[in-house]
Amino acid sequence: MIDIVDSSIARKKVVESVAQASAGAIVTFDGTIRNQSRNKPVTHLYYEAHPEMALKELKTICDQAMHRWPLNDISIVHRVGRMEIGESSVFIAVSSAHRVDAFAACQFAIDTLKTTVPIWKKEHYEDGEVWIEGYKQ
Amino acid sequence: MIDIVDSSIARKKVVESVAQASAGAIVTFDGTIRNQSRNKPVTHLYYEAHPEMALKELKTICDQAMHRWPLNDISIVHRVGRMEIGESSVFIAVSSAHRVDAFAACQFAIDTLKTTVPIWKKEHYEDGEVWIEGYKQ
Amino acid sequence: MLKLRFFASLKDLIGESEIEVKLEGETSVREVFNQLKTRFPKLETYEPILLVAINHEYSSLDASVFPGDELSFFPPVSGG
Amino acid sequence: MLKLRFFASLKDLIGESEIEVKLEGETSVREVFNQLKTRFPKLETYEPILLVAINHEYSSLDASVFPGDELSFFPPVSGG
Repeated sequence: MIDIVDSSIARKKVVESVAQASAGAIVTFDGTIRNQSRNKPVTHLYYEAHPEMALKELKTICDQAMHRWPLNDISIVHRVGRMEIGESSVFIAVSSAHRVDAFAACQFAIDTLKTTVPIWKKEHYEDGEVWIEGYKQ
Repeated sequence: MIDIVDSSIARKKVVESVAQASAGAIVTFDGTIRNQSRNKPVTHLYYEAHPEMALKELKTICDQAMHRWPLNDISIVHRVGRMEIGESSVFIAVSSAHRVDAFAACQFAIDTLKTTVPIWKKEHYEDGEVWIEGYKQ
Repeated sequence: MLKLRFFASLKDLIGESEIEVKLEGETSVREVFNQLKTRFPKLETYEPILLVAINHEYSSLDASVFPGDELSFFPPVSGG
Repeated sequence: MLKLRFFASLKDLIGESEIEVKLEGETSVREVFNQLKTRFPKLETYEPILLVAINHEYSSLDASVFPGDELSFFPPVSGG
């Protein structure tokens, strides 16, 4: 499952999408909205994507992960739009026969997503808002 | 949350138990019953614990993880008794401000659990059953 | 014609999420960007960090574009 | 008295999950184990891998036990 959604991520469904009888491990990463950033209180976040490209880059990450590790499956869902504190902006689930592969692939997926997938977040504070920019690789 | 249960692990509740407004990452490990082991089909599994000691050792793992990494929280629930293919025998959830800590602590927790927590599994096959034994550390 | 798309802070700077510019033959992304800079001088500060995609594939300022292409400009990503 | 508890394959071998043995003063875990071996000779094969806990704390064959203690014997763990 690879998706970009504009409402709550159905985490249970994402987990179920990678469950298989031959899998012994499911590792998930859930990126949640923090109530502060750089020591400043955050009221909420807004995420914007380049939708066609973001889907394509998510697909590339899944293909690379399936190629590099013996996985059963991997799913990534990213949410866009406004999100409140504690809500999930991204959810990744990876299943494999043995746990080391699921851990490694899940970390690879979120690390790569944060550098290659064209999605941006804007932090909102009591007194304003700022687009967050990553680092050019 | 630290628990040993004899029916399905309420995974959603375990995740919720570590959710906090200051956490930016939740990493979970879900150990699921595989339909084969050592190239032999498995029909189901049975887990037995030394209940008092297993709880104590799970607590030690959580204390060590909280001490070694800047975590928001960590929960571990292990199930005992009979389990069918695909069911979860163990579920770990770790929350932290930054994802590297949640990943590291979650891996540490399951790696340590598999060597220190007095729980044993018996694999059932079409033609018999075998207690699985780990390696003495 | 060439379709230009902008995202995040670049979209705010341009004030539009997409615009169309005239293009009758091959040109470079850099040339398109330089023309944009004459209209939006603040783009200058984006040049060192700018990311470029042609038809949804990452590319660079030195690449060529042709009529009908879709060119995306955006800052380094910050999703996840 | 001393309470002995057995788990997993060791429980199957002994045929009981716990038994009580007479103990009137200090002795070593090894001594308790050796007496068990005379009743259950197959325990011999467990000696190199055996894990021991006294009152729910990991211990060893060389440790001392006292009347009222609870001694657990089990094979290397395989949970998770």
